[in-house]
Amino acid sequence: MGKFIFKRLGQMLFTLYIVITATFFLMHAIPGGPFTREKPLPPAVIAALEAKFNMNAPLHIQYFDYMKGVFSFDFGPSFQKVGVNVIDLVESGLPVSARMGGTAVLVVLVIGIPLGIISALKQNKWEDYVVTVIATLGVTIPSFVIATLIIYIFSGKLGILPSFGLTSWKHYIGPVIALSGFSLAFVSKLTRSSMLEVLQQDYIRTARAKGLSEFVVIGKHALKNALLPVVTYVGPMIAGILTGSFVIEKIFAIPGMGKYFVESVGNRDYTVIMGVTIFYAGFYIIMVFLVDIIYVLIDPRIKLHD
Amino acid sequence: MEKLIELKDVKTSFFTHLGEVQAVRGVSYSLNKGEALGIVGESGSGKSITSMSVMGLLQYPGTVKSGEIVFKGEDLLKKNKKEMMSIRGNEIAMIFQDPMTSLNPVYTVGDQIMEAIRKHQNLSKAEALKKAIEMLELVGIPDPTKRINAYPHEFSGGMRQRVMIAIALSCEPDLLIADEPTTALDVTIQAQILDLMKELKDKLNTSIVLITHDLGVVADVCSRVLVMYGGLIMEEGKVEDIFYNPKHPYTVGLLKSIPKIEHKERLVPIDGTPPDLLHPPKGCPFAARCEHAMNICMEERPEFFNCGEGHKSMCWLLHPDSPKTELKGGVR
Amino acid sequence: MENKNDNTLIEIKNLKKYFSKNKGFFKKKMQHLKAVDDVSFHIKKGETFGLVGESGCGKSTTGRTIIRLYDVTGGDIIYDGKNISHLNERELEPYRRKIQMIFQDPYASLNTRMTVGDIIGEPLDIHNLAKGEARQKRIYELLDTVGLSKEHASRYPHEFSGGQRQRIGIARALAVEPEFIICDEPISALDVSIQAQVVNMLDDLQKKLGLTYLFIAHDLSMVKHISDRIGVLYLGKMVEIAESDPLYDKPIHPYTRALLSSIPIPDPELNAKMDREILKGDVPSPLNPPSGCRFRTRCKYAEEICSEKEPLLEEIAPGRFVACHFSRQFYDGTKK
Amino acid sequence: MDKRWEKASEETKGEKKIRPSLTYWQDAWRRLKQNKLSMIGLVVIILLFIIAIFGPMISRFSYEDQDLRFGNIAPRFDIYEVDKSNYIYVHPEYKLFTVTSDGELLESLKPVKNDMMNSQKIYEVDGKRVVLDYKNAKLAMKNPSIQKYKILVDNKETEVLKRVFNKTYFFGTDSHGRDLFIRVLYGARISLTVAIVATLVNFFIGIFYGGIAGYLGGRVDAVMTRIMDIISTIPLLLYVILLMVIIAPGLKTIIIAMGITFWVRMARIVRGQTLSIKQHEYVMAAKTLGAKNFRILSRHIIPNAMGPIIVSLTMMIPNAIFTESFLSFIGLGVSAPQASWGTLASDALAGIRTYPYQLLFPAMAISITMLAFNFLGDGLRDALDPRLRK
Amino acid sequence: GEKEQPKETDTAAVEKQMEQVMTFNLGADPKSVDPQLNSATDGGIVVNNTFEGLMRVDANGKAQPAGAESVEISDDKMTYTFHLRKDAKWSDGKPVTAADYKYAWLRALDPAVASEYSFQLYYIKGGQEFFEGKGTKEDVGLEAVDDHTFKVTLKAPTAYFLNLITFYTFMPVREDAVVQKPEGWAKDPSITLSNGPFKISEYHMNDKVILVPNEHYWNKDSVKLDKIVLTMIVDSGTALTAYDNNEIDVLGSNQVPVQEIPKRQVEDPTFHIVPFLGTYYYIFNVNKAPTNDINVRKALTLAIDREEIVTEVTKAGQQPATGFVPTGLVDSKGNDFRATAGDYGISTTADVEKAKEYLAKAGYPNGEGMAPVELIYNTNEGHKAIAEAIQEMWKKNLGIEVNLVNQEWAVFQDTRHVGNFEVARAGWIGDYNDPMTFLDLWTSYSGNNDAQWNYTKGDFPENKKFDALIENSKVAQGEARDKDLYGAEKIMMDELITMPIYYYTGVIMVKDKVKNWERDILGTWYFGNVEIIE
Ligand SMILES: Nc1ncnc2c1ncn2[C@@H]1O[C@H](COP(=O)(O)OP(=O)(O)OP(=O)(O)O)[C@@H](O)[C@H]1O
Ligand SMILES: Nc1ncnc2c1ncn2[C@@H]1O[C@H](COP(=O)(O)OP(=O)(O)OP(=O)(O)O)[C@@H](O)[C@H]1O
Ligand SMILES: [Mg+2]
Ligand SMILES: [Mg+2]
Repeated sequence: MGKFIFKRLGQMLFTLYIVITATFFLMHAIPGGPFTREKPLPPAVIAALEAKFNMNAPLHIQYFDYMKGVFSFDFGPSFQKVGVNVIDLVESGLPVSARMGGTAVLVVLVIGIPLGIISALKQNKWEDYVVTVIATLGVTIPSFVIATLIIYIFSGKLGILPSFGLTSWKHYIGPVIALSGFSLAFVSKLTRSSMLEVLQQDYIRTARAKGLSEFVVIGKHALKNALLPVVTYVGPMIAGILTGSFVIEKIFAIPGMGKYFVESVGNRDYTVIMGVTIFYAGFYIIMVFLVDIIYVLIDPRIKLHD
Repeated sequence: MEKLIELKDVKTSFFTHLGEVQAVRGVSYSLNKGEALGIVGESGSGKSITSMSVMGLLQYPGTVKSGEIVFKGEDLLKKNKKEMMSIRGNEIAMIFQDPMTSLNPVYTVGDQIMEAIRKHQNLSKAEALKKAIEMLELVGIPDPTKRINAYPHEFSGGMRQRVMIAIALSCEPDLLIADEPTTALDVTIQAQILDLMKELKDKLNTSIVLITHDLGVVADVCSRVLVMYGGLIMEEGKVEDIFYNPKHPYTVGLLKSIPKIEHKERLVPIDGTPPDLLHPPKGCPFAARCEHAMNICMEERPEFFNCGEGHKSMCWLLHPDSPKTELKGGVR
Repeated sequence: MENKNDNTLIEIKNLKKYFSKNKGFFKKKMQHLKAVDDVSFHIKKGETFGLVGESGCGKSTTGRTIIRLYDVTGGDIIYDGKNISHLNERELEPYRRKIQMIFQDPYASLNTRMTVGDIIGEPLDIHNLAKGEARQKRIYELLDTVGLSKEHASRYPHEFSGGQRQRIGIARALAVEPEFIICDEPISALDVSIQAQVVNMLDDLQKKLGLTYLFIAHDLSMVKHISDRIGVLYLGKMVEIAESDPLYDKPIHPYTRALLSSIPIPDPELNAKMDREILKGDVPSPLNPPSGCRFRTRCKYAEEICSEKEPLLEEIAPGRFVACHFSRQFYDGTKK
Repeated sequence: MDKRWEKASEETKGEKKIRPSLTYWQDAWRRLKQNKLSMIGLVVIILLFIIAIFGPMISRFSYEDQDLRFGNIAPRFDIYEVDKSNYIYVHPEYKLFTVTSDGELLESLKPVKNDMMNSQKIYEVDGKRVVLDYKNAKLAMKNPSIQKYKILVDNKETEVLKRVFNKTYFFGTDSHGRDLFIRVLYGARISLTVAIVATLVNFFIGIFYGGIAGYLGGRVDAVMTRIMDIISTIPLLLYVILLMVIIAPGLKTIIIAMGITFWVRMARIVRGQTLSIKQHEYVMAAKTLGAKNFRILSRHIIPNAMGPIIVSLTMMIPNAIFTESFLSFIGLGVSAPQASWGTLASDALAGIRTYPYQLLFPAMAISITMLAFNFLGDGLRDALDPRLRK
Repeated sequence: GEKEQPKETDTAAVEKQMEQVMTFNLGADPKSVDPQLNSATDGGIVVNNTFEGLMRVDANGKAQPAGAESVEISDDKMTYTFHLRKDAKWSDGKPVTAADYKYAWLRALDPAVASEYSFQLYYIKGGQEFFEGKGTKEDVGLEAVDDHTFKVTLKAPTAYFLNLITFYTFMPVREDAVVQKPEGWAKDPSITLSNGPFKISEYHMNDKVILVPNEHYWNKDSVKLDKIVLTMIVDSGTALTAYDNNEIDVLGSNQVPVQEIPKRQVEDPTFHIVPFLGTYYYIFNVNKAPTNDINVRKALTLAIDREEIVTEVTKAGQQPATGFVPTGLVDSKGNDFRATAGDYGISTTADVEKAKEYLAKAGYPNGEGMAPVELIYNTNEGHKAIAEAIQEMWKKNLGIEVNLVNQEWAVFQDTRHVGNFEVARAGWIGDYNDPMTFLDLWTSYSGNNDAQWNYTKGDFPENKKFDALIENSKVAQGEARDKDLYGAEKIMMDELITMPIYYYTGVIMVKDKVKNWERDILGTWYFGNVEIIE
């Protein structure tokens, strides 16, 4: 295992390196640059800006300089937000996104998995159909619509929820619902399907024969076996949700870091594109790694290395 | 002697799309406390399904169509899920036939044994662990302190089977249903296990239903034997009756098929194939393979004929009207 | 070592299969479970080699290693003159048809999402043996051979009893008409009459097609019945190899003796009178086997030398190999 | 002697005929047919396809026909009676339309006078003076019990006559006065195409990529999963923009964009399942039979991973539909005025307060499709599992 | 401020009522609130209230002395001498000096600082040279004569110079604050120093900015507010809900969903449509078929119904545009520029007959033989709506097929800039109150001349004339200058390099309790006089 982890760490760093490099050149390959403005800047201004941000060097030099920075955890200043470093953006946005996202992840797991279990146990009964309908709504109504509707109905019409920001527990309700809808649906359906599979197995019969309560049979014997696809899905999902969602943060006016993923590309804010990509990729890769580790913990038969 | 369990004309079917598979077509037997009953019979004759019906663990689309299963004076079929839960494991334990798939692959064997122990014996974790190790040792697993942390797939077939046995025994049930518990065991370990079961029977007055194909095992452990065929009981009697004085052509055929260790001649199987329980024959299920079959055997299911104390057989040959036929058979 | 002659089909030389167990999650310390430890034997064409031994002693592992489901830790598997112990999946292809296995655990080895017809038909498809009508016919034929009815072809494994499942496994192995079948307790779940049927069938096939079997079983009377030669395995080591009659008549290795004396006899009275030699003592673990002779911890004849030196498999009489320091004495009858 | 006691002849022992045996797939189809809900789902899906293909042909409007003055008209509205032959409808934007008494729209009226001072718009309908008096609108803002406006016909206040369905535009119109009904029908073409493409991409790339990675394991797995990591962490927007620059926008481009990324989640799930399933004995058994990797994957592993696969397939459909609208929005997809359900829904969002029906119809179309797919998916999962319970 | 009135005896409730707090939605988080580095309206609103330049635009759009008490203009209109207000102080109490102005203006011209609006200071002698590295700092025509006298020498007489310097780029900053954190000082409440009516007390990125009165502001007595909360809600639906929920008092600009506008206009008394100096138009690529044909351009221009677009599509009370320079600007005589310049024969509704005529003249009678026209716009709901409407109008009125292509913003900019299009959407918001801010887009050397109307690169003699007029207008005065500007617009409108569609408006919502707010037509707000009256 130790050797495996060591090897994986190496792979992860290499993956990250590829992602950084690919993103760097892709980003420069697309039209527009950080100084593209609705009112184009005079060439002299652009030249001055390029000089200021060290963008007048040949691309490969910029690339090496950037890589040097990355190694010393210096991701440079934002082109767009004057005087703000990429690190600052992450530092200020991440905790907010993570708090909101963490709650959403919890909701996904704490509600999604039991819903899936219930609908598996009550297969083709009304409970199952209710869950299917909920899940269908969860995936068919995209988060931006849910978010807008929540604000319109609960803040606007009923006035029971605040409409923007993230300062009290009430503020969390809307964003968390909107953020968790899709994943919750996905998780509950995944749980249902693999639960159905597992419930047929002989070892469930054995567990019942031992006289274990239904709760233990389901919660211990069936669930662990059924969890594999859920874990697969949830790992990357966590990376996605915790780093914030552009749409949700925009609609609920939450100062998280999700917005940078879209905004930075729109603004061609090179350093921020790179920064958030590295951050997200790192997080994602770690989650994927954890998923593999959890595979082994869940199912001892799985071997990831020869 | 106290009756522990009595099955009265239990019929179990699987309602598949092809039709009704009548796996058990009317089985009755009773068992006293501290008694060991052997069930032998044709593969696919409904031995396991009968036991599963007792446990209330039939899988969809199987249901007990009719009959009664009276356990300690109460009909198990009338009990709800919760009541059955408290009986299973606690009062009736079962060793399943398929040890690989019957163990949860994602928990260690120790965990699965301890779970049963803790459920039924109210022990602390440490005590349960000790007990579990003891149990493993008892069933002859080498190095139990280490192997307790192994997962089922790391065990050999026989070892898994012994884990299943350990789980069932650790419940200290009143009734133990053992479905081919020693098929994957070598004779030395088998002997050890059989001793263990006998001990249980003698010391704790546990009743045992032992399903097996190994007639030697039956001879060793049981006092009474049922012979099943085609979802029905063909013959029932004390071991001696069945082994020495079989009254049913199927039993005779069965005993004939046993290989003799002394000499190596061609084995004598029963010709033909067993009936398809999807369309079970009207008459005697064995008739199609029976060398003595008569027309009535095809038409009408025979009744039980008594042929000695506690020895009965379901064969028209025993009918007073039937032509006298000498059944040559028995292990001697 | 064992001598062999030219019609040897398969030769196992010093076969080793260790399972490495991780201790702890991160620690690198590996522990080896020596499931099969230096086992050698050969099987001649058209012969049945019985393999018996205590549960967990490595019989299935030997079988599975021979068919290359496991990577070989050490030693050679020479099949028809070719060492197949390190071939890769592609190179193994031709052998996949020649060597077949009947799995010990019938249910687990059947894909629950295939009908029995498809399960049995799969090898036919893989090796392009039959198509369409012919395939169907062959499937029915195979079902019939193992005592199942045609109706069963469209059912699924979970709808069968234990014995029926085992028969499905047998039918599947037979489908490709292999040369060599590793039978891992192929008949344990069958009732005696069907056992007899199956064994007769195996016999017939052998006679007709010259099949070779490695027959692993616990039912010693059945093993004796079917096998030409028998190997006795104990804790990953071969302790005795002999032709079947001599072995049963005069077992030499103390373990073999214990084994044979434990056979339950299907006769209640005889059985009650039987004087069984139940092995005493701790069952040793393959994780750290005892030094010297592995059986010594449970052997009533054990002496000092047994713990010091590992006995080698020696030919004490033609075709008779025993791994015991006192084998000759036992053979001579100087030691009882 | 009684014949009954005579020995039976061999014929009477004879066997019965056998039914032809079903293969797994035939059997699955049989089981699926038994599941009512999934058959309903299937029928709905087929209907949707038929509607998508033929629906737009029979409508009197085309998806692009616009009449700006007829924008934002609801599918159901109140009408007022001017006289026995003239009826009017008051648009929420304080505009008047003449309608027939059963809800057919006739004309958009131009006020003869727009008297801002008195908060009145004065119209002439068939010689009658119709006044839209919205003095109270500002009060109604604070106090919803007050009526926002009054209709005066020849200075007499008139009450709402009745509520009718829009006979001209069944689903109402969008902001450009286009028939929403036909746009939803037309949108089905694009959205369903995308849904099918997504499913196929997931099915063929996702399942096999994941299956191969998981099954072969070791180094192959490491490389293949790292590629997935890379694909899913490089910002989507970047390569979408690059795509936009190098190829012309359109449905084809969307398909390419989805082909690049859309299968990764499926591949991961299949890989995870494969890692577990490949350890099962029946896979080993297949190996000893000489089954090649492809066969083991397609016959043994994938059927046993079908549960999560079907869930992912169905759940990814709406995702695909909205991805299409997002890609169209940023310029990669079909161009306006062509519409898909996704773009219809996102376009409607801005007007959600006043014209919720504009969101309702496309959203319902997606939801119905999804429910149908979901029920079909659940049924399929059950049908593919021979151990099905009830 | 009112805070100073001590009435300790009263309860907190009363105090709360007295508290003058205004919540204003800014929209996105400003890129910068540093006068020289800012280049956007949202940042401008913050700067405009935290800093004060020499002049400030009053409610009528006229530049009035603010930081300066008076200004002397030399006869050649080349030298401006500003006399600074003696009581003007920074938020730390130190006086605002001419040196601070000089430092700030030079900072804007310093290439190392790379201010995006540096070109606004090219009017100053030596400014452009310094910025482009051809001159030195010392040669720039700025002089701090003494602490309170600031002398500026221009390159050429610039009629709108006083208007120009109301712009935030010209506001003073303090060197000792800037050097501590050259880029981020302005957003850091512990460092920032300002001289306007308010100062930043808290700055939460992407969340909110809190302004409190600058107690050293010279005119602090007129400042009534105790606190301004500037929120950063981007989504218009959310902003509107928050406004309806009384979580926000002012929606700064265009934060009401379009579909809501007609209703609000009638029903909501706090809804306002205000002027906004900008034009929405389509650019024709004059260098590419078919729009290189003036007749095609004319046909397209005449075939659209601008009235219908503003009433049925944009809905926010915009005015149909018939010229390029929007309404709201005056010439030297105070005449409305737009009204005076006329409509160049473009009617606000479609003139289908004439349009068809022109199209026929171009060789495409009834649109026959004309390949589909490609119309590009950048990704945005509003642009899409307009494009769809125009697409239909061209189709219906002229029989021309139009392909709509939307592009991601930066890609779009690029495409338009290199001229890889036929018709492209565009909009221009004025930077200062003079027609020049619109007209100088179309010179041959302008970076904005996306129509590719360039005599140096093609056969566009009119463009050369246009250049000359613009150049001349930079030195001319009074009526002569007016003539140049009118002439310039006429050339470009006759050439129809663009197709004006409408003039922008601002949609704002201000709660009744907020009194005395000021907003200029450039979209900048001033809160110095705002008072909350419940
Ligand atoms: N789920 C099912 N659906 C349909 N038929 C079934 C099902 N389970 C079992 N059967 C049928 O029921 C009959 C009885 O099966 P059972 O398992 O009781 O046999 P058994 O006597 O235990 O045989 P064995 O000795 O081989 O284990 C068999 O013919 C089998 O085919
Ligand atoms: N995958 C595995 N991982 C670790 N240990 C294993 C594994 N498979 C088998 N073993 C161990 O190897 C030893 C030999 O197992 P094997 O299955 O060969 O025994 P066997 O002789 O077939 O026994 P049985 O008769 O009970 O089937 C056992 O101790 C078992 O626990
Ligand atoms: Mg059974
Ligand atoms: Mg084994």
